[in-house]
Amino acid sequence: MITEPIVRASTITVWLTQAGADVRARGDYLTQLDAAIGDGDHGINMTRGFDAVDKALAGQGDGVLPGRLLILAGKTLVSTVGGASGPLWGSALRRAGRALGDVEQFDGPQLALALDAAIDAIVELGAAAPGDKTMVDALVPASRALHAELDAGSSLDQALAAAAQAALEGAEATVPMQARKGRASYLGERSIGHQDPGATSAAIILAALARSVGESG
Amino acid sequence: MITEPIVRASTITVWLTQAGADVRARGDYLTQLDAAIGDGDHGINMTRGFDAVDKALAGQGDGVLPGRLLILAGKTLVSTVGGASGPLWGSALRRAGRALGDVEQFDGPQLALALDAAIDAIVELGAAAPGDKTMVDALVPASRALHAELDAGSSLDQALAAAAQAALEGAEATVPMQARKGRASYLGERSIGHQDPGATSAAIILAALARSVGESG
Amino acid sequence: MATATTPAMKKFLNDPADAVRESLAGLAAAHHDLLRYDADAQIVVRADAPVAGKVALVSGGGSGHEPLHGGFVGRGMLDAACPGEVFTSPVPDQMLAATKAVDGGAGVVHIVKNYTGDVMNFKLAAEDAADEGITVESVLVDDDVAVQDSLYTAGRRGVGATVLLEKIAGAAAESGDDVQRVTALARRVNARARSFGVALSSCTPPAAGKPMFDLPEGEVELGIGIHGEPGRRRERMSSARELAGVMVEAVVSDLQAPPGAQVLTFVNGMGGTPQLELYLLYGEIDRQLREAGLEPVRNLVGSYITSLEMAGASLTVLELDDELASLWDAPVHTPALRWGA
Amino acid sequence: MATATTPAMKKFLNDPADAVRESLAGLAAAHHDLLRYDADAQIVVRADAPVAGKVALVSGGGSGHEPLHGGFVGRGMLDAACPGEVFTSPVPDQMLAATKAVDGGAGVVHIVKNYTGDVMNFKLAAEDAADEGITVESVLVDDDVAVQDSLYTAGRRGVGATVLLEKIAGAAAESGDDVQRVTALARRVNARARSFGVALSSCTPPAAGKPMFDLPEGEVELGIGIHGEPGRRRERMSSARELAGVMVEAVVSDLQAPPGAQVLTFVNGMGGTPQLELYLLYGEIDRQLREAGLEPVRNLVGSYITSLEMAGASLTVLELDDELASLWDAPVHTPALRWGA
Ligand SMILES: Nc1ncnc2c1ncn2[C@@H]1O[C@H](COP(=O)(O)OP(=O)(O)O)[C@@H](O)[C@H]1O
Ligand SMILES: Nc1ncnc2c1ncn2[C@@H]1O[C@H](COP(=O)(O)OP(=O)(O)O)[C@@H](O)[C@H]1O
Ligand SMILES: [Mg+2]
Ligand SMILES: [Mg+2]
Ligand SMILES: [Mg+2]
Ligand SMILES: [Mg+2]
Repeated sequence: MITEPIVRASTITVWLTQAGADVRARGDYLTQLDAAIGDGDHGINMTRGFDAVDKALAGQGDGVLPGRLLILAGKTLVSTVGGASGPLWGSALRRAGRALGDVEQFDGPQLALALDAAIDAIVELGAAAPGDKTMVDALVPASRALHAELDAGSSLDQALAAAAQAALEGAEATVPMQARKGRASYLGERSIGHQDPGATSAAIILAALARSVGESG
Repeated sequence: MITEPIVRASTITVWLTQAGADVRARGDYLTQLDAAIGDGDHGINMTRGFDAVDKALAGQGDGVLPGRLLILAGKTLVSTVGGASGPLWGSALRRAGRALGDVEQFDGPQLALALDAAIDAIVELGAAAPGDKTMVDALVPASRALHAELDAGSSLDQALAAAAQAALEGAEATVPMQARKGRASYLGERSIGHQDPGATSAAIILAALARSVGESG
Repeated sequence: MATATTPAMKKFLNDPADAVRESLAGLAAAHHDLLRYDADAQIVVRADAPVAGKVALVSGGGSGHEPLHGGFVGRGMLDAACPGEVFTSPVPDQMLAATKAVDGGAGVVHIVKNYTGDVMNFKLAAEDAADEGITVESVLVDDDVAVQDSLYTAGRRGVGATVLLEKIAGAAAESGDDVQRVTALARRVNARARSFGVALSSCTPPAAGKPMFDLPEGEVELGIGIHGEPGRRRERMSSARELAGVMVEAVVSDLQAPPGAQVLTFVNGMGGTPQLELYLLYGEIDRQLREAGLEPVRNLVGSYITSLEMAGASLTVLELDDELASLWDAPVHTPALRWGA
Repeated sequence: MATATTPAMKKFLNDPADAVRESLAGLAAAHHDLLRYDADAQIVVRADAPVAGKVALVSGGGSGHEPLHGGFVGRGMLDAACPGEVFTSPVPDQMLAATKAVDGGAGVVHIVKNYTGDVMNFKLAAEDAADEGITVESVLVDDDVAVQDSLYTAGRRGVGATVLLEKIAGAAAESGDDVQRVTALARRVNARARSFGVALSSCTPPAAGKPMFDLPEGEVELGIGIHGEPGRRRERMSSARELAGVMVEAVVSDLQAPPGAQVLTFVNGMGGTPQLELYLLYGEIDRQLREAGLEPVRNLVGSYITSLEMAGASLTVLELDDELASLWDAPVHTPALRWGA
């Protein structure tokens, strides 16, 4: 178990920076997805938020605890994104940070618990269930895959890769769904046939997590 | 001189009906000319006016004097056209009608005087000089041609055909002019290169006059 | 839901030929406390007209510039409006009917924007009114600095100053001023106001059913009139700051107000410009006017003299004095302009 | 005049990213007697806030709907507005700052249009405010009958009723009503109001730089929201009469007011619809509402809750009682809505 990657504060910074870069790079695509069934701002919203997260993280000295970094990033998202995704992602990261408490580093099972805390926060605030065509449809399968792989003894790298893959598939699986939450729900049946933007950005963010832990491991 | 056509009330009715039909048929073209250097309503304005003239004339019994018909048509144009062309053409016909007085029929020289009276009314109201790129640039050459032909002993038919031709050439000659009156003048040099809509409709109306007198003669 | 009568363009219309009349009927239905619409005479008249002993203000012009003029009929502004077809001067019959409907014995002032058609139709109407024994004074509005006032043009167009003049002269008339004073005040507003407009798009008159002109991608029309007449020149689209600069320069250099002069700034939307942009533009203009040494002390921001759904804006600057300012501040109650009442 | 910073779309903008902030600065420059703009907190606050002992009204939502909400800050309406980016809910920090800035000790009412983002951000703000000891009541606006209110949607959207609710609750607060009464009145307005919107065109948010959606030649979008969200269905363009029929039917059948009920008719332009069309539409709607057995006794016609330059309109019908009518009539003095003051 000595080669098992451990998550540290620096991993969190790398992850959020990576996630921001990926969201930025795919911003137009996310906005396009949102234009089809929402109001066409999801890429802009998430980019604005991660720009602010970058700045907030840059202001942090060494030795800040990973949980603290997540809380800071969450607060930053709440304060800068607006829309639906701001409070949802913001609350998610804050709750994950609080779940980690004061640890300096943590392992796979702890990471899985933090992810579950994040999902809890999203569901508490947004009340979306799987199948409602939201970010939850990417995050819940990811959590399930992460737990399953870890339980089966896979490495954290492998487990996160599986989680990212599950998130991607979860996002793609939103295409045939009829939205029941968020703006897309106004469309009724016309929401069918389009991929949910929030599920898509969630998959991007989880892919960045898998890559970041792999790199810094 | 016994075969020389004489203008009667019925000629006036035929003329105005013909002029209306021709203006209506070329309404889009006139509006298009006006859109280039004015406000794109000249065909609509003139059509509205001649529609009303048709109705007004239809309400007249036999035996109304030609001068009265012209005054009626003029008043109708004033009351229905609006814009620049309404008061100009309306005043023109009213003044022509008054110039004819109570005659039951009249000849070429009297017609030429009536045309001059019409032009006087237009110039009094609008103060346009030849070369200003207005209807005056069609009407003044028409009057000049009419007088010249009649003086030279041509038949009224021939003289009116020459007048109509002069009006057409006058209208075409407005293309290189820079407008100094009406909306087109706002354009300054940008008014150059376009044919004046009011001169064009004037030429159409004079062509109808030549045809109507020819027919009923 | 599609029917044989479906209009080709996308507008809230029935038969396009009825657009002006149906719209005026709607205006009257919404504001019957303020005004009535005489469909036969095709005029909009203040509900309590004629007001005995009060100088009456009659304005008019083509439709398509709403709220001008029907939206300014009411207490403290116009007594009657004569709306023509879209972008076409009304006819003298309307003006005469309006003049007779509002004449309270103290004289009637015709407010005429300087367009050949408006001028000539109002002239014929004033002659008719004189024949019927009604004193009519005519005030010409010609504030558009985009047009050179020379022998080679029909003179400057009447644009944004019309709104300010109708408000200020309307307040004077409401306060009991006589016809000479009301006329003189109206002329003073015109003399002290200058305007300049910019179009970012064309517009589509209902009867025409297609845009008045083409404005290529990325170009703006500078010095536009309010009838969709093309402007003085076309340029590449630029920033709000730069466009504000063009407008301010054109207006200020022509107005030649003394340094420190107090002004009213009127930033007008042409119909299709969102308020977000209009206030952004106002912010730029306000700053640049101050930099030019003027002191904006009053303002009006909104779409008050429009060209249907044209995207664009105009700037009008009126040099104020105490009297003009207090007449501006006086109560007004019309569908489109209302305060103090 | 073209520069490197020339925006691609044709709008009065500098850097599109600054559009909201620059517009709010312009609003404040024009109306400094009524309101101030706190650029750090990104909020618009009534000039004399906090008003001691008065219940304070805070509203907010995405920008691009001007004059909503900044244009409704002033006496007798809102105490503060929190404008988000264009079509994006503001963030809790703004709402908290606004709440603190206007709290006069009598409680603060948050007016929240029912959009997932607005609801969640206001919820977080209310929690923060409670932590700081400020009583906050939240009122949800959800009047859009185009959305089915079922377990399978986020519920009805808040649209036109927002304007009426802010006016009426604002009048109650101004008159000294306590927070329970103001809240109850606001909820009553929402309960008695229904809306339905129609889009004839799309619109272009500055940051996106291109139209939100395509609306093919000759088609209209029925049941449109105010954020450029697509509507319930598309149909062929038809006459104003038929479109009015669709709107009236949708609203009236859902409102279920008793026969003869007195109503306020709010015909709202989405931004790019000329007043000529809006009043024409009003005339149709007024007639059809009467045919449906209702009695319009108040009205509001204009572009008050918009989607940038979208061509389109919405109808809101509010069933009145004497109290609501007299609160509607009470004086109001804001940049966009003003009477009796
Ligand atoms: N109630 C909810 N629970 C979870 N996720 C939601 C909910 N409502 C919306 N979302 C997510 O938010 C995304 C839209 O975010 P965004 O476009 O940034 O906000 P807005 O809808 O306010 O414009 C949707 O694609 C969806 O995944
Ligand atoms: N002062 C004038 N004198 C003579 N003709 C004029 C004058 N001003 C304009 N016109 C004529 O009127 C025509 C335009 O008429 P029309 O489009 O119907 O009116 P408007 O310009 O009011 O829209 C011009 O093409 C020109 O020939
Ligand atoms: Mg969105
Ligand atoms: Mg014309
Ligand atoms: Mg015209
Ligand atoms: Mg949004």
